[in-house]
Amino acid sequence: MLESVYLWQLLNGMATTLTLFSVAWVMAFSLAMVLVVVRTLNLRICRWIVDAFVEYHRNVPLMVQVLFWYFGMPELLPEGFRSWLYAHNAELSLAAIALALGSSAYIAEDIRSGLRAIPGTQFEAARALGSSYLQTMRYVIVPQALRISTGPLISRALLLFKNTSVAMAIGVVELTYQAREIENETYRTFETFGAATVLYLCGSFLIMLIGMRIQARFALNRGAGHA
Amino acid sequence: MLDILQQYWLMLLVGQYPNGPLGGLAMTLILAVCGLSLSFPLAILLAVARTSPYRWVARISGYTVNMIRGMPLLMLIFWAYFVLPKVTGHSISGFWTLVCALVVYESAYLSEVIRAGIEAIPKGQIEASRSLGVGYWTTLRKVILPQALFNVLPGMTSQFVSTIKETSLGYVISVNELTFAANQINNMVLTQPLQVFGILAIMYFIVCFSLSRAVGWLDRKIRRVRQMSPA
Amino acid sequence: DQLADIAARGTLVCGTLGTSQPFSFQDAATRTLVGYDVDVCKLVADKLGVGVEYKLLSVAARVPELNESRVDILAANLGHSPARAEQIAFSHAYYVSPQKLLVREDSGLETVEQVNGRRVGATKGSSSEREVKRILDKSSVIGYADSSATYLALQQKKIDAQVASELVLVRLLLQSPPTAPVAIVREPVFMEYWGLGMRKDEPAFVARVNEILDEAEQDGTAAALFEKWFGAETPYKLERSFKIAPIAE
Amino acid sequence: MIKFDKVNKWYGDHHVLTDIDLHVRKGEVMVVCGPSGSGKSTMIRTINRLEEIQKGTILVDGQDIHAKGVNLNHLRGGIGFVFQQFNLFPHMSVLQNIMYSPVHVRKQGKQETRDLAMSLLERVGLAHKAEAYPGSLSGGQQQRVAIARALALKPPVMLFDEPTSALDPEMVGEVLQVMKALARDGMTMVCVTHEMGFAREVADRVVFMDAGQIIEVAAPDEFFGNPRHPRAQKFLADVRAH
Amino acid sequence: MIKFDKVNKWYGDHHVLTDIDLHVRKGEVMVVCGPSGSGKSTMIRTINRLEEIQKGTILVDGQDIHAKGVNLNHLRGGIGFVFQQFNLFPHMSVLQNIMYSPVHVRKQGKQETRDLAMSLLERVGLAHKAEAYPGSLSGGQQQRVAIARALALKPPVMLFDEPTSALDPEMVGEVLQVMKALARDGMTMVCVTHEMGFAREVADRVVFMDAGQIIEVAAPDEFFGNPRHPRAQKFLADVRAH
Ligand SMILES: Nc1ncnc2c1ncn2[C@@H]1O[C@H](COP(=O)(O)OP(=O)(O)OP(=O)(O)O)[C@@H](O)[C@H]1O
Ligand SMILES: Nc1ncnc2c1ncn2[C@@H]1O[C@H](COP(=O)(O)OP(=O)(O)OP(=O)(O)O)[C@@H](O)[C@H]1O
Ligand SMILES: [Mg+2]
Ligand SMILES: [Mg+2]
Repeated sequence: MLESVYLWQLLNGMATTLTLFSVAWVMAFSLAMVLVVVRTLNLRICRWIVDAFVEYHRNVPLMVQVLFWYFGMPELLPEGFRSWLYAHNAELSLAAIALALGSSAYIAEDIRSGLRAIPGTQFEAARALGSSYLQTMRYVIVPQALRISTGPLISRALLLFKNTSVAMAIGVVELTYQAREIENETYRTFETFGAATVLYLCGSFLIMLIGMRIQARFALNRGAGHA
Repeated sequence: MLDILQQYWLMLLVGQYPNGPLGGLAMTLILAVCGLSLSFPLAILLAVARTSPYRWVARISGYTVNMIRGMPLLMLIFWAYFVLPKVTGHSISGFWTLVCALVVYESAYLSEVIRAGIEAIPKGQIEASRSLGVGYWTTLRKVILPQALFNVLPGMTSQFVSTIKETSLGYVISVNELTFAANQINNMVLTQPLQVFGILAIMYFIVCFSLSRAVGWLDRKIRRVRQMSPA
Repeated sequence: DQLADIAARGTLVCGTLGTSQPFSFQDAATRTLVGYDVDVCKLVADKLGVGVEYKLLSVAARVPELNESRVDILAANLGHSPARAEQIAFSHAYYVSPQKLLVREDSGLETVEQVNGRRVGATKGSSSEREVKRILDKSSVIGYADSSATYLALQQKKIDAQVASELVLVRLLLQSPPTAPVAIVREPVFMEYWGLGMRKDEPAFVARVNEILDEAEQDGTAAALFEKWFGAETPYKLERSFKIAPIAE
Repeated sequence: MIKFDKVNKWYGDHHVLTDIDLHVRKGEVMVVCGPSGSGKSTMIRTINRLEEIQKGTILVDGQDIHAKGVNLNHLRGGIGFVFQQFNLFPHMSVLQNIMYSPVHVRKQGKQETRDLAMSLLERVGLAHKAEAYPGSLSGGQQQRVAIARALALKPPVMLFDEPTSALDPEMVGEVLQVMKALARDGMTMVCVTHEMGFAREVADRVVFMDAGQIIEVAAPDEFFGNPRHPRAQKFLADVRAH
Repeated sequence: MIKFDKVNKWYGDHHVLTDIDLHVRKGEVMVVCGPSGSGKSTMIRTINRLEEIQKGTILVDGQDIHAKGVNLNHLRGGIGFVFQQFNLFPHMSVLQNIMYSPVHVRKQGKQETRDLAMSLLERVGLAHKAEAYPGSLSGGQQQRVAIARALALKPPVMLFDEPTSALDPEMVGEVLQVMKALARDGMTMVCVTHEMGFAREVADRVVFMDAGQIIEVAAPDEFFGNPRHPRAQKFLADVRAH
């Protein structure tokens, strides 16, 4: 198989992939929450903006989004901040932002369908007890929506993990990048891509496992017979 | 941007055709249609297997699906590229390699969507059909699948949209589709990647967005006919 | 034996990239495959007395395609390195590519040594990326998807220098807008020797190809091909500074 | 017509049917009642093998329904079943719902089936709704369609599992009326229901179940007027209390 | 305590409440009945503004609930509401369900609230289910928890919208019992229900609604024994028919 130098290089790439994934996931999730809340405000303009955001991210390939963030966006920044950014691993942070935005659109949609699966009467029940709109959202609606959408959210996390590979287009040295690099250096294509595939599978299975744990822990028993 | 479009629009639409192989947007659409129409029946089969009353059928198909879901499409394409000729003994074009990889990948994802739909059908529906003396397969065909597939139409649409977007990975194995064409143009123009990729983004957006809208319209129409509440 | 197979088949299957101007690319007007690599393949096929069939390959697929026997020969930007030579056999160098640095004119960078320590961009997975990491040991090297992305990064000051073959840099220089002038550092970072790629277990075929290349060098065909794609009539206006010869280890 | 002989069923450790012995005669209307969880649904569902049993035998029309070589679909085709939740197929029109089993089980021609379906709809008073979809019908109407659907294969036996308890009070009447008409026409029926009025009016016998056992079988007048078993007395008191 | 004055409500063109005038006195138990769609739910829901009205005024405890500056959450905290579908929060245990409003609305301390919640559970006979989740309870038990939850803010008024009609017949009893105990303790109550027994036993007055109007208000004996309005006569006949 591969010499240890190369294996080490691949593991390095894996570490970057995981970093990128976790940073992007946290950002995506928080942003998705904001999107969901803004969307429920029921103001025409808010709904319009969120919908446009979601449609853009769902209908344009991720690669193009990443390129846009790396080459398009920083031009709008002030000069000083821009050079600071370039000196501090701009590739990684901009890739994380692009990935996070792309995923947040999907996560927001997942949570929104979770919300729609909650009977409207839950909302009424909480309001009838005198709790405010925000309290109702925070303690009653959102926790249930999250529990209902765990399944889709796990799939989403998995996709995000795999999609981190597009970051290589702007020079983030993650797993696929490293694999290509090694392949190019040695022309030992099968070993290199074999090892990379195994690493990806390990990461994916880890995410699935954690997801299953969470799902088992928070499963929502909505009771037999009562919708 | 406009000058690029003016000069290269034919290449974006059909690639080198008719002087060379078909490519560009036309190829992307052909790929997507092939990928979808082949993965759809496979996905249904997988979903039915996963909800099958036979434990081992359900388990094996479950492992298969999770295995595929755990792998980046890029890797899958790569392996298909080299494994397929070994298995079939024939050399296989990049086009069919990509179609095979897409079909495998998409049917795993699509089967998850469909499975969720099947599992959400109230048990009473199945019991009602069975108690009328109708067998398992007819029940599946006439009662479960029509409802399940209809209910997950939105989920399937977004899966279709991602298939269209994922054909763009074909450029790794030099399948002459839209992104490949854009890359070629980018190599010729050389100094305006943003404009080239901007055009690319717009083209994908138009195709994908119209597809989602068309399905949404169909969904509402069927609901109206069946006098069901809007989703 | 491969020579016999090719003769029997009547065609030489030549793997080439199709995305690399002026080696192998689609002609915008006719939208057909043309270029230096394409012509070299044609030359080899003609000398073998067979037809030629081109197969477009991606960068990652070229070596496996060769080793899986799905192409006979690669003319696909294969720079020679010892590690690579363990996987495939290289022919004599049919092209030698000086790798140079492109900088912004206002940056004041004039020598390779001055660039060492600055951020350098390269095309990801290219041989220049690998070598420049070794030579400019104080620089951080960032790989981008292709040379136009790297160029854009240079213009946007994400990097201070772009390393690539002289040829690519000349094209970039020519297409640069006058508002953002760039310059090529005269001194090359290193020289890259390109060979045709063949399977290691076909020494007879390798020998025959080398023979053909040497012949072409002697009768001037090789020089004519260079002139056609890189010479004074072309935008690049390069001087042929090499002769086809075995690559030194 | 239907004969239970020492029928037992367990869910895991939970013994839900204990030594059920019962004989429903041809043309008889039998009402089953009892507290929630007593096994009424389970029992009625064993008759067409929607639930499997672990011990005992059930004969329908003289045939052991668990015998080897029994064609399950054929058996079920001969037994109409009506659910509490209607379970109409929402993607089919009312007519298609009713034509479903004749077309797919009996492979009958479309035209002939359509005529049959229309006559059944007539019978439940919904001929004008033939082209409607279930989504647009009231609960009572849906249940009447469900009855028509169950009648489409002309089964000699009909089973009802709480057919009116998912209905608004005023829709109960229209469904019971259809059921009464069926009973009057001589249909063999087993009904799980708490509708006392219905039981009194048309039932030949009332079966009272508790904790998986049949505790009392009696004529309705006798059962309602003078229940023998203390559990039955308490149950009747409970149901009447409000 | 609660006073409706010429209250009108429309859904679009549909006039669902027409000139409602009603006065519920402190400590009074009022039962509301009427055919489906007559506006009973709508009326009772206007009392804590789960539904808005377009005309008229509603006073609760002398205060106009539509006056400017009314704190809606405060108003609702003072009115207990029990739904037909229980609407317990499925992701919280029984205890957490009951503690929800004291903790989040009144910001009471956890320990003190827990004691209160336990005493309420005791009162509805479910102290042993404190740690259970709603999904594992029977309908009757869920509804009793829902009542305890509504009582947690010690509201002077309780509203019930068909609290027993989603329940199996024998679970109805246990819920009515809790409600009767409440009534006996002097709680002001408005109940939409078809449970005649309950109405006769504890109601001070019965309100009969039809098509968005109050048609008859009478003492229960009078209403059930001798309804004046023909619609009420027909309705009672329908309900009793089965
Ligand atoms: N799928 C199942 N798995 C485990 N136990 C079950 C299952 N179905 C029913 N039971 C149990 O079997 C017993 C009998 O249930 P059954 O539904 O027959 O009662 P029932 O008399 O119809 O009640 P109800 O009046 O509520 O419909 C109950 O204790 C129930 O909890
Ligand atoms: N959100 C709504 N939009 C439009 N119309 C409504 C809405 N909610 C109720 N209605 C209509 O208002 C009328 C009164 O409804 P309401 O629910 O108050 O009746 P109800 O007497 O409680 O009936 P039930 O006994 O079925 O609960 C009905 O005709 C109903 O169709
Ligand atoms: Mg039952
Ligand atoms: Mg109501």
